[in-house]
Amino acid sequence: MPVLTGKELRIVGFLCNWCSYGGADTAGIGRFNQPTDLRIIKVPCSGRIDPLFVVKALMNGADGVLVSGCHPRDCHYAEGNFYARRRLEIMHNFLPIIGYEPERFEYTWVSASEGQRWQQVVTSFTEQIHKLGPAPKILGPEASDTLSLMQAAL
Amino acid sequence: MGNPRSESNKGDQVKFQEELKDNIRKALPELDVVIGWCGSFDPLHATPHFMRREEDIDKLEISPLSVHNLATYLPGLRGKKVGIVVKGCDSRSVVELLQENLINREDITIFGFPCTGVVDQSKIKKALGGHTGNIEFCDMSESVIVIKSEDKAYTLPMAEMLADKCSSCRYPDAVISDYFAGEKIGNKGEEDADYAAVETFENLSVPERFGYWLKEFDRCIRCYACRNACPLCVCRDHCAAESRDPHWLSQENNVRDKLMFQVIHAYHLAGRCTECGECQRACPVDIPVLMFKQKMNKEIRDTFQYEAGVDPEATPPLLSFKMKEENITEKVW
Amino acid sequence: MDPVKYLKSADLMSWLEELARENKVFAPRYEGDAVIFAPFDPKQEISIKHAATMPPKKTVFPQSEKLVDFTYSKDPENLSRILIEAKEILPKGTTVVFGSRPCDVRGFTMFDRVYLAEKTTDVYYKARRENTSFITLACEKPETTCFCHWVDSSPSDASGSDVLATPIEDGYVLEPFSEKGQKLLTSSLLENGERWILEVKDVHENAAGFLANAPDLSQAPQKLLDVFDNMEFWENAAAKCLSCGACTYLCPSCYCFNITDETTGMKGTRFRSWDNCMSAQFTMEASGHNPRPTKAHRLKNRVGHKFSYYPAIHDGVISCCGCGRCIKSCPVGIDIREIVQEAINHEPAIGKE
Amino acid sequence: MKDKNHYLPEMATINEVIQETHNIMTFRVTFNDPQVMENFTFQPGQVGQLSSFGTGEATFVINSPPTRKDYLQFSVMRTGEVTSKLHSLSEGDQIGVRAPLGNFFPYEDMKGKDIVFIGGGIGMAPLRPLMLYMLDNRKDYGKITLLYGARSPVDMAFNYELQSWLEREDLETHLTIDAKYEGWQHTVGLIPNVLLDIAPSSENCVAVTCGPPIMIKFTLQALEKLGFKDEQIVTTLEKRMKCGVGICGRCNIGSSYVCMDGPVFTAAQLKELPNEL
Repeated sequence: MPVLTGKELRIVGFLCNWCSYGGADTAGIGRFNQPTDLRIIKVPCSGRIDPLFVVKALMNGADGVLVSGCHPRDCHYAEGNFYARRRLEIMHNFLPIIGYEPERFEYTWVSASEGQRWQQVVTSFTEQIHKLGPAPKILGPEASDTLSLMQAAL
Repeated sequence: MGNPRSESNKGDQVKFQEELKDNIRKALPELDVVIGWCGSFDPLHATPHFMRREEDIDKLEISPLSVHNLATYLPGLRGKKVGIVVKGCDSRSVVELLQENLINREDITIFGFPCTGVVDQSKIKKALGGHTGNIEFCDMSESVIVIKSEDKAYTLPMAEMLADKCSSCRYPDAVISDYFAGEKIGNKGEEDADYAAVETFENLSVPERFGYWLKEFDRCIRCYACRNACPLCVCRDHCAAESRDPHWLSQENNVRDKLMFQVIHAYHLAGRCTECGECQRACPVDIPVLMFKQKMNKEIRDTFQYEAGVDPEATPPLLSFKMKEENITEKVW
Repeated sequence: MDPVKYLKSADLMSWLEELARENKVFAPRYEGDAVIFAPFDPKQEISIKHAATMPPKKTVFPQSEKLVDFTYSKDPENLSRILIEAKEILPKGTTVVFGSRPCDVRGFTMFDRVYLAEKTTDVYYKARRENTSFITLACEKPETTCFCHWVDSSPSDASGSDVLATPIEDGYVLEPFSEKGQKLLTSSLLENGERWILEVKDVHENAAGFLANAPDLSQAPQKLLDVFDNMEFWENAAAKCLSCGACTYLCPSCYCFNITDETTGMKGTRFRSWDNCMSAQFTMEASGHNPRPTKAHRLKNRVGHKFSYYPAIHDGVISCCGCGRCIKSCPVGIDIREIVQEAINHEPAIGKE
Repeated sequence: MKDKNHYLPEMATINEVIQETHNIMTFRVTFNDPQVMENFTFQPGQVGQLSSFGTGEATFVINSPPTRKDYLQFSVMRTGEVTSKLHSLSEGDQIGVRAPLGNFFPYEDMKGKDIVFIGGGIGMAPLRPLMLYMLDNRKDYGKITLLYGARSPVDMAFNYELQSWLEREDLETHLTIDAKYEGWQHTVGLIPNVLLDIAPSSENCVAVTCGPPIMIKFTLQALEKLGFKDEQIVTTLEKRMKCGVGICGRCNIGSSYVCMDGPVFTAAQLKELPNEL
């Protein structure tokens, strides 16, 4: 049941197995209302996220990407999220040069017990993406496939 | 902007070149090869020059045409005793390779010289009306390039023909060297790198930026000259671009994968790229691929106050962390 | 053949517009600082003063093309069984290329011997080749890197082309060289050009006059085989090579390709795409064995293929059109002319093979 | 007449899968179109490209004898992307086949001669169709000897027919493994050494061999010692291939294309080619 009115957008979520996936589960068990735009991919650790996943997702049609891991100092593998934080922060700030709003990608920390926080994160991120609208899409193999439509839209 | 250059004249250039040749002559007997530059197919081009015998040294030429970053060859020559002539910027690639243990310091002999900048062939081409196919003559001094092409003579101001990286250069002298020929110009690493072009581009609207790259990458032929010319693309024959598993990119000729590859390249260089500009120079269809790397460096500088290719002992920022990051402000939900 | 035609420079764009009504027309234009063959757009200027950065190879041999589309589906009779349908995707439509250079199009004549071979005709190539016409511009002045005269060609060679256009004052003289070419020369914008024939000859001779004497390459096939096992020779030749694909992808006569499958969900496509013999993956076998493990081996194959192996099985024709793009666009200035000449002049050391 | 599309595979169904060894599987396939199946002919030694759509194609020898009309057999060793995918297939699955490609063993020229087959590991697969063809036309050939070696008994393919080969009186079969193995009742030793022990006469004889490069190298030396001339030695090569019709440009050795002029070469022909295996 979409909390937000209007058309669903595509948001990809990469969640670590130990904290955030549990957090999302907790939110589900607690029957907290959440928007349904998010598609979750479980990964072992936020340190497993190659920041290029974010770009790949956007280029293949996602409108937003959310990464969530254990809180700093709580990483199951001790320091995976510390490395992740540096990498993801850099990618977040890099996005504008390609032509994506940096707000299309956020990373955060949600523990397995924080069902409420998870609901808060998903709802707020989904709202943020809806505010931005659909991400720029690549519509065909040649640039003209996309550019002609972009020009028409402008 | 602009690098206050020593007012040396052409005579000095000849002098340090002779000194450099002497240095190489001294070292060559202990080395398998020394890499420098020599003349190429026309007077406006140079080419990498592999010196194995004493007589090869005579052909060595240092000039604003010595554009190639020869550090690219070093990892492939690992195990051999190699001498390398470096511009200031090239030496930073050597530092990176040392930092990453991709070359052994004791196998490498570094020959430095005071670099006053190298040309950007595209700028010369533009100044000559889009054609440099019939260069008959070319001579250079500190201040001008004199070119004769199709019976017409051109006198071009050197400052305008220099590569962008040279007009804002902060490391004209090799940051690491075993021999240094000529007078050092003086490095100014403490000065801020110049990212004005990146900032200007970032002020464009989202569709403008996105559309710009689609248009530019449309003509990419996926020859990967950008990658192969890059001294820090060290995966060589095992690049993600051609891997089927993981399958990052398809072999279809589509602009998405071309753009994606450039993001991969830039990200794999995060905290490693020294902005030598070889990627862009090597591109046979003149795609401005350097900007992604400059942007990455700008973010690395702003977030971690780090610059690659200066200290062989430094730890690159993405291989380390702090419990509390001073310059990362996490989103509050 | 039909009479020679003349087109006023001022009418060029209108003529191309006319041609674009029934064909897809490609003409060279600036994209960034490079000159690329792009679909003709009357609103954009074309750039034909000099040879383009890239030859129009892609018009007949696209950078990637679909060979087969396939779909997976469940067998309705037996749901545990997956059915696969594979469908060939043949190219359609006619194309006219304007502003190609003699060397660019002559490259296709080297494709033809391979792709149109009697028993192994390549249907995709054939469809495109037959439906693509080339209006080639004779060169007025060769560049430093040009060496078409080394390889039995000239700045006004029409082989492979359908129309040869020679620039003369205020216009172009258009000579048809094929039936396809004749059909292109029916526009009312064109006038009879017979009276310019002498001028045309002058332009051609003048251009040829710029080219110095060509070395004799008749020994190249054997000499290259003679140095085959001399790895020192090849390691020196390839020392500065970066193993990138600029030379092969910009070469009008390089025709090697890769075939790969790309899938999304239940659908996929088998693509053919340009491949690059300078890359280690080109001959890498699944076992890990690579018959051409170093860049020296690979450069040897590239030069050998063009100047020795191809001529050996194709009536002595050298598979290089002398356009010089591999020299001009090589990021490190490798000069194939030097390598071939060094091989020809190489004297085997005594007592050594 | 419409030209044949050489790149369009013919759809086929896997009828039988045989797990030969831990990394070799044999597939028996039939074309879906009965007309195609009926008209299909090939010669021993010719190859085919198997397609797993979505993964790609790889080249394998058709190792059923041409005298078998009801199926085509391919033995696949798992090494790369395509072979791994093929190994995941089972009976009833669909694959694409482009065949026959390449040249074949000169079995006509071999008539009236003694034949020695020397196969190492998966290298037995290309020899199998020729040997079975000769056994089917037994009177045309002289003495037939088979030397088949593998690393160990568990690496030996075609286990199910080895016994019948051993029992045949018109075929002299030698099996060997590289190192001692409990329960192994046949020869132990490297193929080239065993070959020297068997010492087949080179008189009016042709040796046909296939196997890994290192085995081939020493086997050729052993054959030379036994008096075999280059013209009497036939082998079949493997290269990375894509098109299979001499166009795509990667399987060449000088001006010969393994996919068209090969895969079968005599040692004499190989010596004429540039040294680039």
